[in-house]
Amino acid sequence: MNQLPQTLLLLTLLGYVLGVVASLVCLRAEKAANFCGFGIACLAALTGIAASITGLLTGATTAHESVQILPSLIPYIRFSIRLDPLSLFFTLLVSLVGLAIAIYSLGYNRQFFGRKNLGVFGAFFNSVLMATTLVFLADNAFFFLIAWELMALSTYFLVSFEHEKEESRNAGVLYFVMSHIGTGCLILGFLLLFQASGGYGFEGFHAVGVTMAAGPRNAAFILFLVGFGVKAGVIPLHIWLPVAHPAAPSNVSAMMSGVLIKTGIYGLIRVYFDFMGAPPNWWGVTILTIGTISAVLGVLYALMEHDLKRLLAYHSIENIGIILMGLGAALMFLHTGHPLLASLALIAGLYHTINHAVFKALLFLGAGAVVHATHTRNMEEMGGLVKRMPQTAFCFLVGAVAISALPPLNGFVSEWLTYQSLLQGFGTTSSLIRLMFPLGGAMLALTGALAAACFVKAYGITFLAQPRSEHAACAHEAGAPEVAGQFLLTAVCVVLGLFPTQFVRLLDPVTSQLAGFALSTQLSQANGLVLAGAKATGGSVSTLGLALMAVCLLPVPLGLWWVFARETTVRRGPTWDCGLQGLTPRMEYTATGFSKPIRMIFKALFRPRREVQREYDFSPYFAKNLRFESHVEEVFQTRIYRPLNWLVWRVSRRMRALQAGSLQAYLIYIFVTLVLLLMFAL
Amino acid sequence: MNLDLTAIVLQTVLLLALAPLITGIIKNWKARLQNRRGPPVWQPYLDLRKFFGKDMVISEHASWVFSFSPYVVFITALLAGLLVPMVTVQAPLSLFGGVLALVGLLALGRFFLALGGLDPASAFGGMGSSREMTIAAIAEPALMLAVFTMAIAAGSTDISRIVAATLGPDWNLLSPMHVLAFAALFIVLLAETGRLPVDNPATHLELTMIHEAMLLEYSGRYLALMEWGASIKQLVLMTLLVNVFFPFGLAVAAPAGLGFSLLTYGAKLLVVAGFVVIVETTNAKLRLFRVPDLLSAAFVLAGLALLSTFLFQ
Amino acid sequence: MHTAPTSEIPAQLIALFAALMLVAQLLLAVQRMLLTSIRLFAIQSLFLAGIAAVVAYSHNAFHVYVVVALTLIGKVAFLPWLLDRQVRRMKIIQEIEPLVNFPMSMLICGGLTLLGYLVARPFTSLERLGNNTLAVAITLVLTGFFLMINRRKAITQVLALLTVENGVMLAAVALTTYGMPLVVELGIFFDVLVAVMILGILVYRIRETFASMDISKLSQLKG
Amino acid sequence: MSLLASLLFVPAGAALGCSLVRSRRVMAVLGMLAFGLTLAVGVALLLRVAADGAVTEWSGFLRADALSAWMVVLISVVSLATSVYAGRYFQRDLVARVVTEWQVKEFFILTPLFGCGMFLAVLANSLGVMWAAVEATALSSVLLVALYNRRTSLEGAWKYVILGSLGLALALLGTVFIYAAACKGSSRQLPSFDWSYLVTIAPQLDPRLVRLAFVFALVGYGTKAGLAPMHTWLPDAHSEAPSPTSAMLSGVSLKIALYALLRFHILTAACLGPAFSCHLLLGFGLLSMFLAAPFILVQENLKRMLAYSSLEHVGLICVGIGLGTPLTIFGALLHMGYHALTKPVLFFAAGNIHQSCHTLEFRLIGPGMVRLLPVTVLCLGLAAVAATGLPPFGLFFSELTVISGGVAAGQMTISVLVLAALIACFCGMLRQFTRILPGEPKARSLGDGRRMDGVPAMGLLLGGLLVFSVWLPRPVLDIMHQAAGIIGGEP
Repeated sequence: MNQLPQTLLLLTLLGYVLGVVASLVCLRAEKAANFCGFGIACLAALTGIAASITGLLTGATTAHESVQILPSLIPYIRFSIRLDPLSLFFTLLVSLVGLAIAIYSLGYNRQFFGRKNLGVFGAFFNSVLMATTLVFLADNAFFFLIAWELMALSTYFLVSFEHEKEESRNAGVLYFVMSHIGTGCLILGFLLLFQASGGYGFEGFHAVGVTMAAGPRNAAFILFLVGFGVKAGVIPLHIWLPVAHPAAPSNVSAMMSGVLIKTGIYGLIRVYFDFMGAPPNWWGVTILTIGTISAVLGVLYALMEHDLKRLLAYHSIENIGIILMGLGAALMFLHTGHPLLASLALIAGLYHTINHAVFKALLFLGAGAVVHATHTRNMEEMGGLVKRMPQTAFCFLVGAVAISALPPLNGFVSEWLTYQSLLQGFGTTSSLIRLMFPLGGAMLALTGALAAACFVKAYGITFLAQPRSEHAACAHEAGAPEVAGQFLLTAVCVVLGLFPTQFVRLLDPVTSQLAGFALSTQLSQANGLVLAGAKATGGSVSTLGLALMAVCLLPVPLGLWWVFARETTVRRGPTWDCGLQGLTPRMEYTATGFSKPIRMIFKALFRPRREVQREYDFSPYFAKNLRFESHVEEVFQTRIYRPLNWLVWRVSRRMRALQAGSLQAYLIYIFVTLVLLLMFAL
Repeated sequence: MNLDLTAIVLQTVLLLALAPLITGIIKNWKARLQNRRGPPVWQPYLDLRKFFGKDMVISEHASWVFSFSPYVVFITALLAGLLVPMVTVQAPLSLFGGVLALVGLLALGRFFLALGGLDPASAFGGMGSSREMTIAAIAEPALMLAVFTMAIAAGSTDISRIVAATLGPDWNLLSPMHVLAFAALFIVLLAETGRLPVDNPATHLELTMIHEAMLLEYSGRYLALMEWGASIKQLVLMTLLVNVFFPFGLAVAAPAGLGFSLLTYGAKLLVVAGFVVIVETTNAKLRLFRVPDLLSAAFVLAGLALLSTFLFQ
Repeated sequence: MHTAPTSEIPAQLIALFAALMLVAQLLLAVQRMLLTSIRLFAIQSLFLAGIAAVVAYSHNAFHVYVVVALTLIGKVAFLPWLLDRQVRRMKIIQEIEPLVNFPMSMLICGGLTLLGYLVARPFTSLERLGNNTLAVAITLVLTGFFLMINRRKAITQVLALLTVENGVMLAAVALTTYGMPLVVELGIFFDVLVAVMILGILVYRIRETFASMDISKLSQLKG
Repeated sequence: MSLLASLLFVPAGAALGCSLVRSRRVMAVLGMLAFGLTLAVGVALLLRVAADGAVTEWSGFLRADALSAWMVVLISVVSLATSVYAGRYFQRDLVARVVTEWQVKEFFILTPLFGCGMFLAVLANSLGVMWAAVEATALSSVLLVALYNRRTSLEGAWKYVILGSLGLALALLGTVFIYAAACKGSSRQLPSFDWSYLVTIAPQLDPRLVRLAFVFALVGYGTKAGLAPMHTWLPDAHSEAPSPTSAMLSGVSLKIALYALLRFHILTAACLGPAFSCHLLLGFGLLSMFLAAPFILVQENLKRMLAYSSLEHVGLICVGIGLGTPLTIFGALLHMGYHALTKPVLFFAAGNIHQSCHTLEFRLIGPGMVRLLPVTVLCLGLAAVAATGLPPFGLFFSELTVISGGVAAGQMTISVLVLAALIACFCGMLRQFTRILPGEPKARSLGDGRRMDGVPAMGLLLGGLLVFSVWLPRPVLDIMHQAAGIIGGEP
């Protein structure tokens, strides 16, 4: 039918390939490499946006067409892409975020001049974009896995791009190992589907789950949950995430946190809603539970961080949890046969997916600028940056408000939709299960409030008050491209926040493909000004209206000012210092101190270890100097992964004894094998 | 549903006018219960007037965030107020958002309040913000759960609809759901409005104060806006409490019975204020790390309320 | 039509020689002196040649005579001479110190013989020449294997390897109509020859570099 | 001159020539020419076999069916790359005074003989001759392993030769049993020992004898092919041999032994039905894969680690054949090819590192190789990515083909095990390579980092790998399908 999206998409992929080639061609000339590699990436991403939007608007049919892009080589492989709404939606996501990041990188990479090889960087950046796009578009499990592994591989190289640092190397290894284990699960899952459908084509997989026996079906469910869960960073499979995201260069972190972990979400949606058929109840329950746990624990661990990028990484875990809550609810509705509510929940999940992509990328870009300016990731050594890097500070503030799910920005909208679907889910079943919905909602509220607390801390300690270190004191605003990239995402945040009804229209084909309902008309009231729940009476919200109303109310305080306080003056003075000789940065409230109440309240979870060393001459009340350390250990790290790792090493070292170097021993192995075979095999 | 401009204006005025009075009344009654004469009930108006007249001293470390916060706090409180039905069942802005939007708006205000506390680089501000955000965080689930209980019963998150549902024929005051949810919300109210036993609005002792600590660096009209915003928020929460659980007397149609509804509304507010006063005078302030116990009690109450909707039907 | 000539003289001769080969093998297993064991190997090969000769005679097949000749030249004369020379030239201490003491190794050899017979039992029907030759062959292979494990010195391992070879050749003669095609026989023969030479070279180099032939010293490559 | 014979005579002639001339450059060129020629012949042979079935010469003494043709091509490619690499390699060694002129000459004489032996092994029709040829390869490679004449290299060589020739003795016994089984049916005159004949009469053979024969052949050739637990010589020999030899050992020599085993497997399957031999192959293959993983993880020596990875790949090939469906066998053959293209590159790069750092111990090599030897590390990295089974390289396809073939055959558990082993090996390799390749090097420079050591050879192989990963010519596919048919027991 419509060739336009197709051709545009092929152009996009071609563009990424071109980017790889170009950056490799100008390997020696780093400026040229930077310009070519990321410039081309920008263009390709733009094409991708155009392609996906046109596709979603015009080709709003669930019938996908599949396009062969390479001749097939080996049985079962077909290098074909599909253009169905879900793929197009996620392509939109990757292109949008990719565009902003590419623009940002044009400036950000200047710090690498003379130090690193930007040609390689650009090549891998483009290949990640290409591989991710292919993951979203692949129409064949084999092809999907190829793209998936390519993505993991390029990401590995990007994570350990600054490989002089031990940290980056280890982070890369951890990431790749976890990702590969996940891939193993995916392969097995696809093999199960392959067993049922007899092929690797996605069109063959469609609703194949209903034909499968319960055992393999549930096995496939769990395998996919683990496989995609690792990539998405679901607790308890998340350990690579807070290690790998900070270690990478910030534009890469933005890429990973914004886009790459969404491939996991894409996979889950694709498999559970497209392939698996009507789900049993416990699937949805599992997903909802896991989502809730991830959300709450993610934000709690984030609160404990004073490494800015690690904090953001933990927030990614939290947001993935929120997305999963939407998906889980949708699955439960599909089970109880409420496709309409299922579509609502799905919309909530997808909406939050793109929201998180946008504001998390924005935050990481801001963090990148800050880290570059202050030469540290430790918030305790930042501060006062709002004066020194105002634009970055503004964008970061917008991102913070958005991620804390505060009106009128996009985070609030998607969480509002999630609340709506949860609340209306209460009526769908009469079993005790339905208590999960409001409880999940309560946990979501807790998450939101904690996130707000966390970002008050992050923003306040990083950008406000006095600079806490020399570097912070003499920090400078990032260059034009960086700021441009951030402002682009900021604008998207605002638009997604203020015009939800218009955006929901893009989701219509997706929901009608996966859950059988197109809701945008139901969801938009008062000709698009107001976003309503699935039921007309279910409640409604209008971020735009609230924003306008706030503007209308602005005259009240201003008027009061004009009436009463016209002739008052404003004086700049020192902060009240209890009569000391001025406040020094050391007297400011620290990030650790800020999160202490939470740490104390959730002591059982964090198990904080604190070491205090005092030195005093005469009285314990006048310490000469005092050293305070406080560590929080992740329970999964200490309880699961470390022992496992230890076990593997132990066993391997033991096994080396087999190859102890004695020829006699080797002869005995062969001898015993022979004798055993003679005795039993005959 | 079109927007009724007069209603918006009237309710705004009502909010602005009534909020300081409630604060004053509570102060006055507390004093009387403690055998002091106490300030007159209109004292807050005088304070506000005076604050507005004063020159401002702004910390040299503070940035634009510091000056921006008071407006946000004030306006979000007002907006939130426009989402709750005060004297009519139909809240003027109910189309623009239900109880979720209300909670969100209050959270937005709190967010900037806390930032404003951190901005001047004083340790008190940071401490205040930290505690404020912590308490809010643990109060949130209880609040939401209680609200959900009502919302589920009404099948809507729109407060006007909830009120209408409770106002409906099958309304009985003493259904366990109502009682439990009310108790939960009341505790949350104490926490959110910085009342004893969570926070002591009257103290300026560094180590105990929460809300005041954040305002320490504010002066002049900013302080006025902050105080006013705080009292509006308190009024809004009280209104939510009384009108959701005891909606009788609310005017269904705009002009008719406004007077009566106004009277009943005032009476209900006074009762709640009395409750608050009694609680404040009979309780000592809790240690910060005991507050979670209180709020988790609220959470449990709300959970029970939810369970009761599930059991008794 | 051809049937297993169990009652004929050649068959009995073959059985006898095979038994003697086995005896030689067992003697090798308990032999302390290096030079003696080399001679024992020569004797064993001699019996092998004898068997081949009997086969050749009873079937008057020409190419088996070639095999006989090769065995005589190679395994009876040349290889023992070679090893002998090497041993003398390198002045190896005569004492062989096995890993397992002699009673024990006797016991194990007995067990292996039993296993050999068990394995060979089903095939007695299709042996053309004499009973249990196959059993002896398999036993030779297994015990030779055990000898390799049991010896420490490089030379003795070579020797054990050669006895294994003998076992294989015995099987070849015993089981097949009369030996394998000539080209194969030649190939095998020259391979064995070259193998022993190369082993000799290696033994020499090892001797040079390690100043010893105790291969338990060859244990640096681990893991 | 006829195809098959030329395959034997060309390398032999090269060996002769090398023994006559004294200039090193001439010897290197001779080697390259010889194997270049054999590669051409091999391709011609492949085309012909793909077109019209098996080719026989010398009244059926030499016979090449699809399987042989495939092996011939692999041998030629690896040997060609080796001889391309060897010239400069030994030049550097001579400069470093690690080897003497005579040892280099020894290498250049023995390597063509090695190749010649392998050609004979795959071309010989008679099982006995095949055995003799395999033994010949073993013997010719022993001296190559011992070339450096260090204590350790002597040790490695000794273990190699003892275990190898012992194994081959057992294999010979197996061969004898097969022949005996053949004799039983026929009358007094000597029956033919040709595989092509045996496979026709296989159904009439005495099953018990064939069973016994396969057991001995499995243990015997399995030792040479490095199947666990008979693999113990493998890391020693591979790590101690000069890198070109390691490349040939790991790249093809293992597969030659495997090929010999396959011939027995086909006969056994034809006689007893596939179950018996397939199950044994499966068992040994899985054991090898699982044994390789921990050793890779805790390995301290680069080339030993590579050897263990070869163990893993051989295991995978065995599993693929043991699963016994056309698809899995096809995957296994494909895997043979890709592995033959990949592993030599790894060994060449390891050789460069060895010559630059004078050690193979990871902790002594230390991090930052990418700074010191960028070109080498680039090739090493690409080959490592391929060897760990990641796209876009072919081993990913072949591994996945084997696994999914297993599932299609209803062997879910096998596939799961294979996958687990592959993942484990991947993790080990990743960790080990991350130890040396990236990072900031210790304060030492290895002279000119931009040196192009061995790039022609590695480029040749990597180029081939990349090309054939995305595009397999029709004849090659045909050959592999035919070979799969042969192994699968189709007439």
